[in-house]
Amino acid sequence: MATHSDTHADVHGHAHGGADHVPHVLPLKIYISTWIALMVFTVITVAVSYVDFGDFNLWIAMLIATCKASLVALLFMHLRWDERFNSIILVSSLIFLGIFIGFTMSDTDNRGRAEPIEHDRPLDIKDPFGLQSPQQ
Amino acid sequence: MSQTATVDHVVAPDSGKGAVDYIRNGKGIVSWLTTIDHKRIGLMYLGSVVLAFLVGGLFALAVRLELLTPSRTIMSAAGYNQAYTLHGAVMVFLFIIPSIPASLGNFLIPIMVGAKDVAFPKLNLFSLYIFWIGALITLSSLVLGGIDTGWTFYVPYSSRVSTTAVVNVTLGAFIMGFSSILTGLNFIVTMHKLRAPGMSWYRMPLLCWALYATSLVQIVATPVLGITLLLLIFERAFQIGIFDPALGGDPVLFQHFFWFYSHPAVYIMILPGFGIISELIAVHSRRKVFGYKAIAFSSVAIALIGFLVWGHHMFVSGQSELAGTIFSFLTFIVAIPSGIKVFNWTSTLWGGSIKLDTPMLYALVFLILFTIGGLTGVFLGMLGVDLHLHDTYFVVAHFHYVMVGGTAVAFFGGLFHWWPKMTGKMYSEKGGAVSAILVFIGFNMTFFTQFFLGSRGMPRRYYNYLDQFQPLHAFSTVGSWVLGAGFALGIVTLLVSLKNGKQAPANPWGGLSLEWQTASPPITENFESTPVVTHGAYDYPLAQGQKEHA
Amino acid sequence: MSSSAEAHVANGEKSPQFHVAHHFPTADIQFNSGKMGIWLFLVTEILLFGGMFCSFAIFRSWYLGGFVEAHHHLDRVMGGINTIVLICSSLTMALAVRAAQTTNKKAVTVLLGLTLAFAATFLVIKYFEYSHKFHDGLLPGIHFTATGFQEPREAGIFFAIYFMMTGIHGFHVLAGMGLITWILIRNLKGQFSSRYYAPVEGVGLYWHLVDLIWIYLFPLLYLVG
Amino acid sequence: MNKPHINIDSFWLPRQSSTLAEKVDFGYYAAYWTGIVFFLLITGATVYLVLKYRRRTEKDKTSPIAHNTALEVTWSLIPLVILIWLFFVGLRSYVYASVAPAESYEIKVTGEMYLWTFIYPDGTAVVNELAVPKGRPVKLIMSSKDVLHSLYIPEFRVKQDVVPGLYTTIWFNATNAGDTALLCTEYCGSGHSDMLATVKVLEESDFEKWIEQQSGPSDLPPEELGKLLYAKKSCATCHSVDGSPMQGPTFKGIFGRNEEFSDGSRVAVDENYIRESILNPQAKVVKGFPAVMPTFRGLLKDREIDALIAYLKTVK
Repeated sequence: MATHSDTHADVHGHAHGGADHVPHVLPLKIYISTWIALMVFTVITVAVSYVDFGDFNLWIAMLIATCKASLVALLFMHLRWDERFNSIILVSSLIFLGIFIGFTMSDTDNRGRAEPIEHDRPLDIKDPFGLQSPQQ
Repeated sequence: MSQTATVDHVVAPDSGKGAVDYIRNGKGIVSWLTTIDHKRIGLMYLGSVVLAFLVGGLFALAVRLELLTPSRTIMSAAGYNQAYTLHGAVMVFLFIIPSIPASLGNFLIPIMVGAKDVAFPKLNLFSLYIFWIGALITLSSLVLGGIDTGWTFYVPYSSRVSTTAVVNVTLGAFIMGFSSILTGLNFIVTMHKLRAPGMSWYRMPLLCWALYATSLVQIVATPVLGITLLLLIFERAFQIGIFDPALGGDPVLFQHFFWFYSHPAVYIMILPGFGIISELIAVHSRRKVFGYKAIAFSSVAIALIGFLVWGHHMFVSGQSELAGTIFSFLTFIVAIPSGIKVFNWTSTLWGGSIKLDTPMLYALVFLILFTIGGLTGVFLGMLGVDLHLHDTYFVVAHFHYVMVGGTAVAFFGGLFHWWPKMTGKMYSEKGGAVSAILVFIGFNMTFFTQFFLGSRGMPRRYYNYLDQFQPLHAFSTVGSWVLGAGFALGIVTLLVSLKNGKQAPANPWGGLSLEWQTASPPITENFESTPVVTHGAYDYPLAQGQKEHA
Repeated sequence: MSSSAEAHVANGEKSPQFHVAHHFPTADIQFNSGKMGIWLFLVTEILLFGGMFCSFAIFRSWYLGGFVEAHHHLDRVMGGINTIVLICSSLTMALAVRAAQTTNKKAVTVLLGLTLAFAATFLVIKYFEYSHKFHDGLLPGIHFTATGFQEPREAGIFFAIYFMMTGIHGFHVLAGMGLITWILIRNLKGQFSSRYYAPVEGVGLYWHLVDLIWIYLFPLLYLVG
Repeated sequence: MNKPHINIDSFWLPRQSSTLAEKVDFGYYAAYWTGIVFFLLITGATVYLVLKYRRRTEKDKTSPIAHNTALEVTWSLIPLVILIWLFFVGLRSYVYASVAPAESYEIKVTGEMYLWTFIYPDGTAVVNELAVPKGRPVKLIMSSKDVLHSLYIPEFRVKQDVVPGLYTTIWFNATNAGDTALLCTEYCGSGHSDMLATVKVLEESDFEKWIEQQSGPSDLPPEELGKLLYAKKSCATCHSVDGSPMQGPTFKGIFGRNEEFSDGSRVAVDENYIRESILNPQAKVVKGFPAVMPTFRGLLKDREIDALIAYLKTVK
């Protein structure tokens, strides 16, 4: 962080008049091949969904989706050539998302470890212990 | 860091002679409502949050008055539930969260880093308008049936049972969330991109670090509040079932969603307070901050670890034992960086030249109250002990020690510290000092009592309480009047200064950071020309030797 | 030290369409600031949707049977077509940014127009899917009236999440269309060039994110359930 | 309504009336003394330094010492060790509180706005009164019928939310005979703070007797039994007999009264209406009152309903 910011401060300090923004233009080829790759992945993910891998279905689909997402982010969104900080921003948002889902599931998937009944869910919240149903 | 070694002093541009200050630059209400000057926007935020503080404070006094006797004192149970809910919602969403970042932060950050404005000035004004709109929608509930869910909006009470204007308040909070996000975004980009030449990260005042960390939290956590409130609104309007147990949903899941935001939000509230205290202690002791990097990084660490501990609000919610254990452990870890800060502040006093100006008095009040708030948090982080203390007055006392004794006191301390800069007026030191002392006494009377109540088993949000608790409740209520008087006196002191105050010098406290190197009040673009920074914000002994800044 | 002020004045006079705002020292810093701002905004979008991904993960783990049963009632052909439509719109958007970078005003107009058309196609298809679901009573929570389900309560939750996720996503598509229209108009006024195209780039980033989210929504909801 | 009482016998905490209490209190005092030491250290140092280093002249030289790694590491590590120790102290009592002994006596509990129902293994249902045997582990299996509640017995140091759509449990082993308070600690509406119950810790033999008596002594005349049930089944939480309106309409002069309902219809209160209101309270809600009364289907025997009707006829 220190190195990065210091160079930045320097650049900032010695900026010369007119320091213009020069765009970083990518060759057309990159866009087209990215697009083709995305289409191919879409076909693959649909095709794969007809095969049953059991518990792995979800993970395979997510893996393909992540490949597609990386292509979009790196190439269409230019992250590959951008300031590194922008990539850090994106990656950290995914980390926080992972924390959110992971920690929440550490609760929801582990209820009832100490007292098994805490894992169950009453069907009718108005009558959780089935007292009133026989009379109705 | 090589730069910290090359010490010089700030190339101070002359204090804005010739240019007109930001307050007089543009007349009439329209010039204020259309301004993109961060200082004017900060000032408008300041007015708004102080107003919200008064509204929330009146609700607090009403709640305390009701609790003078075990059953009805001045209002019905329904009225009481609305009063404390509105107290909470107004204080949290309209006061504490925007208080320091949006008012003082907006005013100070660009000046402190030597910029002319925040990175996105129009966005800044836009977020003020969003805040006003959200606040109005929230407050519209006052005439449209109130709200009685508690500020936590727990389902299924909020989604199914309550007949009050839940949607207004949640929609208002949802909208204000955007304001909070945009402010945070603006600050981060400002600090990354608009620091003046020579202003390296480690030369920034610690308030900037604190607000940087705060902004991170605002950006990451607030959207989750957004989706939570949106789902709640849909749940209430259409019964979609995600949180509704009758339809197979899970009310505990709502709590995860809510606290994923609202626990980090606690750090949105307290981190800026930390930043202010770092400034006040350093400047009023004219002492190089002890452990600059430790304080700076602990802010960031708190912000990050703060995302890992939300489940400690849910130890008895029906959450799994495993989750409870993980969350409890991480809660203890997050205590460390807060502790580091307190030790560093205390050490900064060592070898300083301490003057007990009003801001410094507030800083000392903060130090004591926050220490109590932090240490009592340890009780609540302990799994077994929380079984007894959860949802009792112990919790109420603990978070008031942090939120009021911490944030609100820091806010007032900061207000007194930068008031001369913001308005160009000096206030009565006597008024300020008396208000700090009254706040200290009143606060402890009100809230220390509540540790007794909570330990002894008094649950929170109780209208009718067990008769045995009355003496303590009555004492607490009396304390609330002293506390109210303290804050009121503080506000009056400041307002009176607008009329009678002496003209403030550019640098009344002998501060070294950039805001003290420009005029009081500053000109519209803050500095006559872009400042070049050659030393850190607190390099006191060396600057003292050169003596230009007094 | 005063160079920034000169830059400001100089640039301000050079071209009325190319403005470095008063508080930015250079055009480059202004551009990168804007971009960083957009990326930070995208973080908030990711976490906004994150809440719904989280509830999807949890309810799927509880109600796997009901979720698998319910997801068979989504039309994966329509979903697949929509995926392709959005990928194409992402391409045209990316190319529009490139055209702006090379000061090709006409190409920008055409490509933005195409992007708009794809976006509209997406929403039309979505409309047909929605009306089908409404007709069959495949609706959230209490409104779930479809028959023949083994786990109607769980399917109700599935459709609650389905409608919330795709609904909010659809709203983002709609907002994106508004933004694209806005830059399209500015482009027609000739406001963009290789020196100043930040708004096109910003809207482009937003649009790619909308595509990114759909890239996850499609397999989660339509394919694995 | 008589409010229950919490016995306080130390300066800070209620009396220890369960085997869990002393474990929780150990943690409490561990945090307490740690807190006291650190508080004195910090405020002591602050006050001392403020007095010692107060400003004497405007030209005071101040210390340039900016950090001290050894010191900073020390004041990070020592608290860390103490905090981790405290974590384990808290964890120990939590684990003890989380798993009930296998031989526990099980009582089912439902919470609803605004009353507690305790259902004993033999089917006896008691409202707002929890009798438990002393010296025997008791496990409560809890669920809510409407919104979140939380069951809290301060003297036992137990607390657990009672959640609709979930089962939660707590257990305790009571050590002191006598009465103590059970409170709702999760906000549940305007009657939240009235959602109280009395815990009666009874010697084993008294407990057996208490269970037998729950249906009321069979030799009581119906009016007397009804009066008893009015108090025991917690009708009194919401319905007064002195004419003052509470959550529900008063019982004073109820029999034969012409009530207007929220849909505008009217009826004169008779046996059928009272029976319906007990079993299906939402069918006809008296105008001006919230539709919050829970059903007592399954919780009152026919004889008990007859007794209540007989009693209500006498309330004039």
